[in-house]
Amino acid sequence: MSVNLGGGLRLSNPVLTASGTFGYGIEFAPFMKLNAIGGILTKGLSLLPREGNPAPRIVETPSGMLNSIGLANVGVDAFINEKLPKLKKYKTKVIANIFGETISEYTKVARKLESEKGVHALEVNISCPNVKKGGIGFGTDPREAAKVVRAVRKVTKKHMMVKLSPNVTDIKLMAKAVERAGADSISLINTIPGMVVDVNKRRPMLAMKMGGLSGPAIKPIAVRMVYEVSKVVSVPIIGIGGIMTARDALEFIIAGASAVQVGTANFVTPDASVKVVRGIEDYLMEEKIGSIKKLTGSIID
Amino acid sequence: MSVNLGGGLRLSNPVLTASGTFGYGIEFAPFMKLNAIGGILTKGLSLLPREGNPAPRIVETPSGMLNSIGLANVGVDAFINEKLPKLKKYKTKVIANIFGETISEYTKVARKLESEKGVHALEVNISCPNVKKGGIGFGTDPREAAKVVRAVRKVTKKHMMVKLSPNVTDIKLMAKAVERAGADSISLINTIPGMVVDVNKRRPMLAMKMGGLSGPAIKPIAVRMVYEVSKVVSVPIIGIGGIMTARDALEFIIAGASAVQVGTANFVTPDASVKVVRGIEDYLMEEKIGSIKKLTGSIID
Amino acid sequence: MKNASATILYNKPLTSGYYKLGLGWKNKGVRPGHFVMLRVSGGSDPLLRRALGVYDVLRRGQGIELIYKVVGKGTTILSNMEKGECLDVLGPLGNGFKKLKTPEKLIMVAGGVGLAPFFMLAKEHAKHGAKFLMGLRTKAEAKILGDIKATGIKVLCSTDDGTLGTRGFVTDLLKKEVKKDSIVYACGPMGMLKSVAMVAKEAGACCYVSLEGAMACGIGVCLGCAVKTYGASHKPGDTTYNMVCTDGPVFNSEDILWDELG
Amino acid sequence: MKNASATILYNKPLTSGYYKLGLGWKNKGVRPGHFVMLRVSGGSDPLLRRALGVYDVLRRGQGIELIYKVVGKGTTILSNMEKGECLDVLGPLGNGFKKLKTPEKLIMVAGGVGLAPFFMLAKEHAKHGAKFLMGLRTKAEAKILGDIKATGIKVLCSTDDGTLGTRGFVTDLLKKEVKKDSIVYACGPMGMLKSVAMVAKEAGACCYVSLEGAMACGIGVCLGCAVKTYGASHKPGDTTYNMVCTDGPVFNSEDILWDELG
Ligand SMILES: Cc1cc2nc3c(=O)[nH]c(=O)nc-3n(C[C@H](O)[C@H](O)[C@H](O)COP(=O)(O)OP(=O)(O)OC[C@H]3O[C@@H](n4cnc5c(N)ncnc54)[C@H](O)[C@@H]3O)c2cc1C
Ligand SMILES: Cc1cc2nc3c(=O)[nH]c(=O)nc-3n(C[C@H](O)[C@H](O)[C@H](O)COP(=O)(O)OP(=O)(O)OC[C@H]3O[C@@H](n4cnc5c(N)ncnc54)[C@H](O)[C@@H]3O)c2cc1C
Ligand SMILES: Cc1cc2nc3c(=O)[nH]c(=O)nc-3n(C[C@H](O)[C@H](O)[C@H](O)COP(=O)(O)O)c2cc1C
Ligand SMILES: Cc1cc2nc3c(=O)[nH]c(=O)nc-3n(C[C@H](O)[C@H](O)[C@H](O)COP(=O)(O)O)c2cc1C
Ligand code: FES
Ligand code: FES
Repeated sequence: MSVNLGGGLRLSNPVLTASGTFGYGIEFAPFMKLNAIGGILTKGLSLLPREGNPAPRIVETPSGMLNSIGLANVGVDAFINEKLPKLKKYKTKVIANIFGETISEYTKVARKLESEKGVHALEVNISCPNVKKGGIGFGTDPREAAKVVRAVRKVTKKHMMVKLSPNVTDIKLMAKAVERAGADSISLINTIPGMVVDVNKRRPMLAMKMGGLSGPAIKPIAVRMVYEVSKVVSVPIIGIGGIMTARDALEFIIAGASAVQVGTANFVTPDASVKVVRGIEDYLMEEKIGSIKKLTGSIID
Repeated sequence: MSVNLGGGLRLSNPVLTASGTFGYGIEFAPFMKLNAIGGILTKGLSLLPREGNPAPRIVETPSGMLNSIGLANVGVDAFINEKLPKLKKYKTKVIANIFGETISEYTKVARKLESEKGVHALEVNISCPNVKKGGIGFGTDPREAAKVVRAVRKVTKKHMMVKLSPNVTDIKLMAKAVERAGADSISLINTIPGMVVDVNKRRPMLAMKMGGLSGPAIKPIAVRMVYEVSKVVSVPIIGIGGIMTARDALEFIIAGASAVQVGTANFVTPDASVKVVRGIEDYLMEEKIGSIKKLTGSIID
Repeated sequence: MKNASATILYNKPLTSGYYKLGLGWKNKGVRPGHFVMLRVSGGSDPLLRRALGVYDVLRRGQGIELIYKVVGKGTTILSNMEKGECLDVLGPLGNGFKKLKTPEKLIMVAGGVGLAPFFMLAKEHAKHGAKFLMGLRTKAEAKILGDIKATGIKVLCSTDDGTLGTRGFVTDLLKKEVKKDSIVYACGPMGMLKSVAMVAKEAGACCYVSLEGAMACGIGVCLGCAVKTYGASHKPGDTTYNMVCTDGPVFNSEDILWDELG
Repeated sequence: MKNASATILYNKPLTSGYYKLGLGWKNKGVRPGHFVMLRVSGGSDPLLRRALGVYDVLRRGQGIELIYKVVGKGTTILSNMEKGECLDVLGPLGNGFKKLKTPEKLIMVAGGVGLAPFFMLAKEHAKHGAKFLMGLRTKAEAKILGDIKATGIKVLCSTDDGTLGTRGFVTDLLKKEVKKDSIVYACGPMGMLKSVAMVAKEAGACCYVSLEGAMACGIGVCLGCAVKTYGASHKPGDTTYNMVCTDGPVFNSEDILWDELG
């Protein structure tokens, strides 16, 4: 089940947990063996701590949820000092999800993490829709995205995963731009902007009005985007979006993903990611497929 | 409950049925009073009849479905000769959804419908994702969209509704472009491209690989887009996407829509549209709101 | 054709994942081969209705009986529903099997739950000497044949594992039974239907098949359940799409482009 | 803290949409104010778990009892579940109410289903002279008070329509009962909690409230259930967000920025 994503990142299996849905990892230790999954994506880290947005921050939608957490996080320093040490005793890979409001913030965060051995890779989030000033500009313009990626590339030798926003006319252009700019792998998708109205109060349900849609509702969109991107890039792709079960994960892998991230499912079933790992194992055995690599992109189209 | 959408189109109530989900209207007569709804959108009409795509054409997804019907339709002539006469005895408004692969096809279809009194308005579909050669180019580029709209504007005096695709980075740009080009109203959203993989066969579930996602899953995305568009255009907006109940419809109206279209729900409950009408009536009564107009865009934001 | 709420009269397991469902749902004019669409959830997961063939009409049109096999999400939910619960039923849908002029020539061929549309026909035509061929996986499943056997119709079985009747495919039985003037009615998995159509064709017999197809609406408006068929001329180039829900589910097997089917 | 499947021991209607649910779910260390999160569907509609306070611990930790009110999709599904069915239960979650040094000063204030966390406290502190104030809509709802009354604790009621106890708000009762050295524990609708906090503050009493908030995870990772609180300095500018699920649901009412709450 091991997967080599290149750029020095080898996972014991292709299942990761998505940023913002798994805390700093350690919170899930009571529910599952952290070593049973390929790796953990941290909550998005910024240079300074962020408090996040006013409440309500989440609302349920049909087969999904909206969130407008606002990238609340302890900040990169507190992560290194308080969170990371607790993860050291685990063998699972730790991938730091990073973001900034400016390119220099991105590179500063990346630099701070560069010397941390416990951090095995970076995931550059150019796509979070919740920050007014921040990410979204980078996430929807190929040239801006490339700038961020090139800048972070210069300061890190770690594996650099770049996470794309689905909120674009043509995801292929974004993928090609970040590949050229030096991404070792591409993860997609982040959440899709959405809104729910409280019909009784005639107000948006979320304090920030809009939030990002995640969960099974977005899975068909995410699978389609992974498929499209797999046709135009050669770096590995990590599929994200509505994965609840192994079969969901297999859809992404067959469509072209080398690994997957389990997100919202962690809220519904804290050990969802481990169940996905086991289900993929069973499938490979039943279908007599020797490795994940053989399954990746094996779609008959 | 009556709504004036301008350009000569007045509806007895704000509930329409979405194109492609209500056949040519008459099919629903056994299940509901066609006169109870504001109007009917026909299946998309093209210059020549179209057979549509190979099967499977549909697949269920979490709280949604994908379709790749491929704009199968009887063609505008057969519509006028065979379908339209049957609708004449109803008072409900008939809005012809039209599309073409070229601008001249759009205008030819529009011209043929111009002299038909039984057709009360046109909905110009610039957004269908299922036709390789066709719509998609118009639907994702503001300039191309404007060209189609201007061309159809020249040949029709009927109310011209323009239907937008959600598959763009910024829906506001599209909306402004078609408003400037002469749209009397703007309807949104059409389906979102998606894909489902058959994990056993390792093939796409749909013969055409991808299809358009509709149903409750897309509702938060659609409400958000209606809200965004309502802030930048002054023509009426018709909200579409995942409306199953009156409360769903009210979300769109409060967010900025003057009317709504019920789509996939017609498959699940053939008289869903009538139930939406009744539910909106009840709400207006309970909340002591005199007219739909007062509710449109009444969101406290 | 109507959509109406129906009360569950009973919902009992038969064997190997098969269930029999009785619904209080008034109807008239229901014929063999008709189907209904059930809404198994009030919410949006699953969103779409499920199609099930009508197995029998109860109490002179006061209700219907269905037989289903648990295969996925929708049928699992259905199998957990209990007497007294209600669900929406849309129907009767489809064209149904044609009335027969020579019922003594009828050979019904069913695979698994594909027996559903044949119980009413068996009741009607047992006395005329019609035959019923059934393909099962194993003997344990034979319990679903109880009603049909009770009509007195001649029943021949095949099982995959040979535990009952002939070992092998139901088409092997058909090969032996079919004659030039036979009328073959078949319902079951796509692969089986295709073989049945070939066997019938070779024998020069008439063959009608009841197809399945992914459906959203059941009433001919979504255009989702398309099946490719030959046009009137029956020439290779002259093809069109028919809708399983309204043009079918019963088709003359000669009209189907079998190679285009999933 | 664990996630485990629990068997429904009973699920019985009490009155006016209130239900009592017994679950076979082993636990230890559950305290008043703790809550659990239930998965009411195997599918994705509804997707998220529902939070319910623990009402009682059954059979020395072999099970738990909950009280809930049917208000929407999730609780409707729950109310249709039957004895013997299973569902996933995550818990025990939250901080719970503090152990009391002066239980005789305790005044519990509950609005509707907000009584859930108080039954265990009532059992413990009835003998110490603690009081229980309850706001209901109408007399019919008083059936949910049965267990608590049976503890022998002093119960005072208000109803919106005056059919039982005082007519008006439960805060009117509190105004009469509260003293400077009272310890007020409150649970109920946001508006009520806010009033309770004000009344307690005016009287100079200590007040702890159990908050509700939209939750996805229940374990402090989604950061969805944020509530704005004062920092250590308690100065206007020094504010932060706390998570209802892990920092709460019980908060010192002085720590809450009440005006920022929905
Ligand atoms: C005209 C017609 C008559 C039928 N009669 C019967 C019957 O009498 N008894 C019976 O047990 N089954 C019958 N079926 C098949 C039955 O509809 C499916 O088994 C059922 O829809 C499966 O639903 P699920 O949610 O359990 O499975 P899932 O696999 O979870 O369903 C996923 C989706 O695929 C569709 N689907 C799955 N299997 C089929 C299938 N075989 N045909 C069409 N759509 C499918 C479902 O409707 C749903 O939209 C009939 C199908 C058709 C079209
Ligand atoms: C810590 C805590 C303890 C609770 N204890 C109890 C209890 O003991 N008994 C009881 O009846 N109720 C309790 N509630 C409220 C209960 O969680 C909601 O009534 C329930 O989630 C409603 O779900 P629904 O699907 O029926 O309603 P819907 O309105 O359909 O729910 C839609 C969404 O909003 C959320 N939601 C709705 N109402 C509330 C609410 N009041 N608080 C938080 N989220 C809400 C749901 O969880 C869901 O995600 C508690 C809530 C919290 C946070
Ligand atoms: C509550 C919440 C918080 C999130 N925070 C982040 C984040 O900090 N950084 C990031 O890149 N993505 C974040 N995401 C997006 C997820 O990592 C993931 O891309 C998305 O939720 C889709 O996957 P899912 O459908 O499996 O949840 C967040 C998602 C949720 C639901
Ligand atoms: C089966 C199907 C066929 C459709 N055909 C058309 C079409 O011909 N023209 C068009 O403009 N939109 C078409 N649509 C899109 C719908 O009109 C509508 O925009 C979309 O389904 C979203 O609404 P809903 O979620 O309520 O279904 C079709 C949708 C479905 C599901
Ligand atoms: S199921 Fe909709 S056309 Fe047949
Ligand atoms: S519910 Fe997720 S942090 Fe509280």
